[in-house]
Amino acid sequence: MAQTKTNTEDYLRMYAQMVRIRTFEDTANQLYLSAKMPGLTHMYSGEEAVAVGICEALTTTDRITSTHRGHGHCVAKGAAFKEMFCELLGKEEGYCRGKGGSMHIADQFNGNLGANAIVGGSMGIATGSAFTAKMQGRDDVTVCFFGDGATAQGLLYEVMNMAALWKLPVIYACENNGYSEYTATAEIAAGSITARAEAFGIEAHQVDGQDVLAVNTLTQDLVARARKGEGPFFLELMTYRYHGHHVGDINREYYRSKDEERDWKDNRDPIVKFRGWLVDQGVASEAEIEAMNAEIKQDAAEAVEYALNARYPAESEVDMHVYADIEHALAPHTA
Amino acid sequence: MAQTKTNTEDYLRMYAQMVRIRTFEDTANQLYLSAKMPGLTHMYSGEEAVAVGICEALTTTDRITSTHRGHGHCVAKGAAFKEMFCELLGKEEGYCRGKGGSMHIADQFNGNLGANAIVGGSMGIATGSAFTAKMQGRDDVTVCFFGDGATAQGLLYEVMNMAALWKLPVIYACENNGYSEYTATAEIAAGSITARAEAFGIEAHQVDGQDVLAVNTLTQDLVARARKGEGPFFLELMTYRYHGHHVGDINREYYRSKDEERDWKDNRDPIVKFRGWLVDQGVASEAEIEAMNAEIKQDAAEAVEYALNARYPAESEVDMHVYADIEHALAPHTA
Amino acid sequence: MREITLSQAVNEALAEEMRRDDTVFIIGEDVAEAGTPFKVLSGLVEEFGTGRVVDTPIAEPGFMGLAVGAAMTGTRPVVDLMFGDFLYLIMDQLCNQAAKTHYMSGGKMRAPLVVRTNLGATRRSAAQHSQSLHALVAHIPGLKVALPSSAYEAKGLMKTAIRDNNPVVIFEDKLMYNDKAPVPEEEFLIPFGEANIKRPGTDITLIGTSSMVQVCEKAAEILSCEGIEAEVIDPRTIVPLDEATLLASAKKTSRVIVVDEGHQSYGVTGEIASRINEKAFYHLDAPVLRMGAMDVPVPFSPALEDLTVPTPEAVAEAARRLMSGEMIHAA
Amino acid sequence: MREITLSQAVNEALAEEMRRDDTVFIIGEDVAEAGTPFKVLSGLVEEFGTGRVVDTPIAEPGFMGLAVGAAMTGTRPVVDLMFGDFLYLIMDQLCNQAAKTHYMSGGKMRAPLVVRTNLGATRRSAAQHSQSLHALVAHIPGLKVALPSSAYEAKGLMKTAIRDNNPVVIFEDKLMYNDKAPVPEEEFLIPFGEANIKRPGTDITLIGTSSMVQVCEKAAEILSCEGIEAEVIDPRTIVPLDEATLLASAKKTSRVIVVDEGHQSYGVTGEIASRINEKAFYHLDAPVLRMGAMDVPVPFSPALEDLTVPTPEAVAEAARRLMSGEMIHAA
Ligand SMILES: Cc1ncc(C[n+]2csc(CCOP(=O)(O)OP(=O)(O)O)c2C)c(N)n1
Ligand SMILES: Cc1ncc(C[n+]2csc(CCOP(=O)(O)OP(=O)(O)O)c2C)c(N)n1
Ligand SMILES: [Mg+2]
Ligand SMILES: [Mg+2]
Repeated sequence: MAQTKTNTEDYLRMYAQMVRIRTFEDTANQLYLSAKMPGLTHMYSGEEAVAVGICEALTTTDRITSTHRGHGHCVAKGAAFKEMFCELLGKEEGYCRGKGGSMHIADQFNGNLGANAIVGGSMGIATGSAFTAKMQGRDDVTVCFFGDGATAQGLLYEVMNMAALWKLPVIYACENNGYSEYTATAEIAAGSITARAEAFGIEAHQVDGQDVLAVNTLTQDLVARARKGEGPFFLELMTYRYHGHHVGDINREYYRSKDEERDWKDNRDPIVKFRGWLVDQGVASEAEIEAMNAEIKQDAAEAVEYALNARYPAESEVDMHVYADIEHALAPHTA
Repeated sequence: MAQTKTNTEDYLRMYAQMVRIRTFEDTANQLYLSAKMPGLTHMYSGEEAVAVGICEALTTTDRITSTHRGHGHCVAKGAAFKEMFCELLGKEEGYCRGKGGSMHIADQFNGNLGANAIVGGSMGIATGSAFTAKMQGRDDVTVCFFGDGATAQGLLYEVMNMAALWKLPVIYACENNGYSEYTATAEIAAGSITARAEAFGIEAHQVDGQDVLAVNTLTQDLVARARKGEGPFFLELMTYRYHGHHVGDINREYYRSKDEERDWKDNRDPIVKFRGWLVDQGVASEAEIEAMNAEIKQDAAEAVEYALNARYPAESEVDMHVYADIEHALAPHTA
Repeated sequence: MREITLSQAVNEALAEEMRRDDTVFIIGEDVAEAGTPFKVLSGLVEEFGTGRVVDTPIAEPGFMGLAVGAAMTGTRPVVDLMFGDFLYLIMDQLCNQAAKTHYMSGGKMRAPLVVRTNLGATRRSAAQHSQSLHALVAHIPGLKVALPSSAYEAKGLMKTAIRDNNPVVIFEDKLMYNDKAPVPEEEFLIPFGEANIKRPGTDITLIGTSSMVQVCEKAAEILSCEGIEAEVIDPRTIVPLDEATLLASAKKTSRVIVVDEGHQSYGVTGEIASRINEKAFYHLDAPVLRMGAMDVPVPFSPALEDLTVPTPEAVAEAARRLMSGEMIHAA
Repeated sequence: MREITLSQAVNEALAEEMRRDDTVFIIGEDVAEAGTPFKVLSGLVEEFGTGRVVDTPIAEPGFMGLAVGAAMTGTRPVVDLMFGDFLYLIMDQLCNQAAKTHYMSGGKMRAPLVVRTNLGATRRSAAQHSQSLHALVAHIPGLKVALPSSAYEAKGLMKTAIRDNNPVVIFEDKLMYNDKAPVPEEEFLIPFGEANIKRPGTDITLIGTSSMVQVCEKAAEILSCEGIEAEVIDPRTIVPLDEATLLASAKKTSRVIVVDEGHQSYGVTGEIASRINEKAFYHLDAPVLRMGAMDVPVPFSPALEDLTVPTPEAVAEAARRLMSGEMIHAA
């Protein structure tokens, strides 16, 4: 495992954040399987070191954009379970008053500009967020999360070109989990993903996305440099999703083997790996870690219980928030 | 000047084709300046070696897609002056019955799938044309012409990815004339244009676009290889446009100097260069060349005269060709 | 007659046309082994191979553009656009290129291709996976637009679309993939521009498209119990539109409601209502009413989402108002 | 009052708002030194610098997306889209992202941006540079749509658009850039959703948008010589739409023609006509007539192009027919 300069508290928070993501996803999966959760959702389990390694290198005023597989980014950027579960269940107290759901969860307060159900859809938004920082002379940095599949979208090359020309403080973080839906990356991505960024003059790195310290150390460095105007940067994070593409994607053998899945889970799990390191280094004892895990589990259980009992938005909300400064879009005078 | 293996006849045809383009453009420019030509047009003068060097490496069944600056490609791929001038003037005998005009001129018979007024708009079309060839087991090749400015369109990267994955017989030909509209290429293109293609695993070459033999030799080689399934390829052709971006772009000094223009015209003109070579090599005498030039001029004058007097399409054509197999789209039964 | 699902009907249509004409191919994301997320195309790659059932990268503008070029050079692509909401991404290639190719070339080139995609809300898929955007393409000359309302239409319209020499956009209702309907074993095609009178009636005309045909039929059942006999008409294609059938019904019943799942404003209902108003005005006893989806992005919350789409009850209620002569708006 | 061109009016509006609010910036192709091909922005980069008048590569989806993100984080971008025909390229970022941000976030985020672009044919620019695509965006909830019809509106609506906290698309008529109109020296804004009665009249209502306002005014002059007093109304914004003013006029005159330069089918005229039919039905002596651009791609040939757009003569002729009670269609 790569070394970093952060201290015990940072290590423990990183660990806790990874466990919080895993726990959130396990709980959400249960909700879905027991038909308590409406719609569709995409699990982040297996990729925790990516979101946490990166977001722990950011401050609250730094911003991220997220994807359809967005719960991990949301937790890592500081969101609370309660508002998250409320959102997934379409409740009024959700981050988006239930209007967004899993695929549009956002947490403006912590700098999460939102998940996006259009693959690649937030690449422009992230670049624009970095543009604002530069225009207003602020030093905050924006991280744009997207998957390997999203590298096929032309939008990426359009905005990387502008980010490079204008030296914007944005980091493009490609979560390469080996698949886009039911198709292996090699079948949909020609050449080299990092070379594509480099061709636009953007410094690019490939990193083990299962090693939270490696991810964090590199990101800390790049964030610091981006704050000084040395951006943009590109990261390709090699990782793996444990579940299907979405919660209903159960029979996966036509596109990937059980052996492959087992190998990643048994030998490269980011939480298990980091936990081992923490104990080895004497940062925490097994008992302390178990206590953390239990506390997080408890938090999740309480939050989900709360969310299940929480109120749906009132029917009158249906035409609210269509337009800023217009309370009800369909009020007679504007209809 | 690069050497090639073609013979006298080929050399003379290449020369003639370059002169035909220059002559066509000079005539079209005059038409515009004398207010006889409706709309707007973009002159190809200065870039002749690109279109001719490439199209002379193609057969009639090979296809090209063209751009807003498309007269050169159209002539080089075999079009006749008469139908071209008729099209520019909106006349019934034009290649598109006057419905397309300068920005949409096409010549299906000779494999020109058409100019395009959307920058980058034909990149998908060219790739699809190559897809057809592969799917149908034919060995024809498609060349996609576009400018340096068009490399900013994400569509290019989307289709290059697919062309590379599927080994399609397409050659992406980037005419880098140093400007997109009124902006220098360096201001709108980060990194390296050829590296962008290479990042997708596509073999890329930069070539002097003022040297018709260099362009032709390289293209012949790539076309032969593409026919064998070794495509796709990418070419960056360094060239220059003599006129403004469009015919009305007269005052250009805020974006490029008169000195720069003079340098390209005086020292790198593709026709002058090739003419010198032809005479040096004894392929043709000055007198023979003058005779060719005069004949082409005469052709153009006759064609334009014809076109000026030709008929406009009948008013009843306005709703024809909206749909294949429906004669008049607005006939009562479909309206 | 045997009953099959809409999903099977589409699958059969594609298989039959691909057997008949080897220039037909399918292109899109996860269409081959996966057979799409909705599993509509299962089995096709086994029969036709990956050369004709082509998995693409996630690059909608790119593969749409590729399809245009392929169509212009002698093939018949069926572009699989996973969600109708992604139409926005292919608009340039579809509307600036495919739709205009034939016209701009003075009839010398053509782009015979099909975009098969979907529409429909109430699937808890939120604002970017629930839109019904058929009005956008219906506005663009050069495109044809088909809206199958059952497995039967899904098959017959798809086969016609593939044989058509123009770009056609066909929207399936994604909530209907598992709905069964009688579909003949023997080959059939449904011509474009022929509306279908789903249920004859004399008192009021309910024109419904796609998902809203069933809504209108259910409304008609409710109304029938109350002694109101509604005629339900499914235009099946909105470009071309079978005005004659719609006008004849309007003139017969004198009262019309147009129901469509696209947003109401600047959408499909306005066009159909206007044509009827224009051409059957003096036969109408009341204004043509329109019911589209609410003019709001589709909310995720089930508590809100269901409010945004016309229901049988709401249609029946509007019909009652029209019948009673009580017209809220018309002051 | 002094007269300035529409081009100058837009330039002034932008300059004033950029002075007032330093979060406003312009982004697009060749907007800085070149001041756009239409030269509308000349001089702005000299005053505000290249940090606020930002030249982009030719990447419409990219800079539109960038503008959405910039707007979400505290700035007010004015996106310069060189031709309205390029709207197809930015639809995803505009309609899936900008339009839905406020709603999907439950009101917590917003995207206050302006897309300034143009519309209008008869410039011999052929099918991909002549479209009037405002109906497409008018259909999408979350967007506002403004259609200035003179230099005065161009200035007042642009200033309102920039201050609005929502995404606004504003379409200038590209044939009107050099047309002069009286525009006050002192600051003014034109509120959205307030139609303008350009010419009062009693016999018939002509509703025109953008370029068609002048066409309606000219038609009204022709009609006036014949003793028909037409009321000409310019809605100025089609989202929001000032129904009250339109309905009041319809009820007064009992006859209405809606004229718009977008394609007629599934466009703007259908929506406006339908609303009037629905809400003023019993006051109408004849169906609301619609005149849009012909449902064909815009042809290059001058001999054909001019046939595709409504003219004052055609509007006057339609008005005469409506007045005489002779309604061709209404059988
Ligand atoms: C524009 C668009 N095209 C297609 C989809 C359907 N889709 C959702 S997720 C996905 C795969 C994304 O793959 P990747 O970017 O690698 O992310 P991952 O799911 O692996 O995290 C696809 C094709 C979509 N949501 N948006
Ligand atoms: C999508 C799109 N954006 C913008 C334009 C306006 N435009 C026409 S040509 C041009 C410059 C193109 O530059 P380049 O690709 O280098 O070609 P060149 O004109 O130099 O041959 C621009 C911006 C357009 N026609 N289409
Ligand atoms: Mg992936
Ligand atoms: Mg150029």
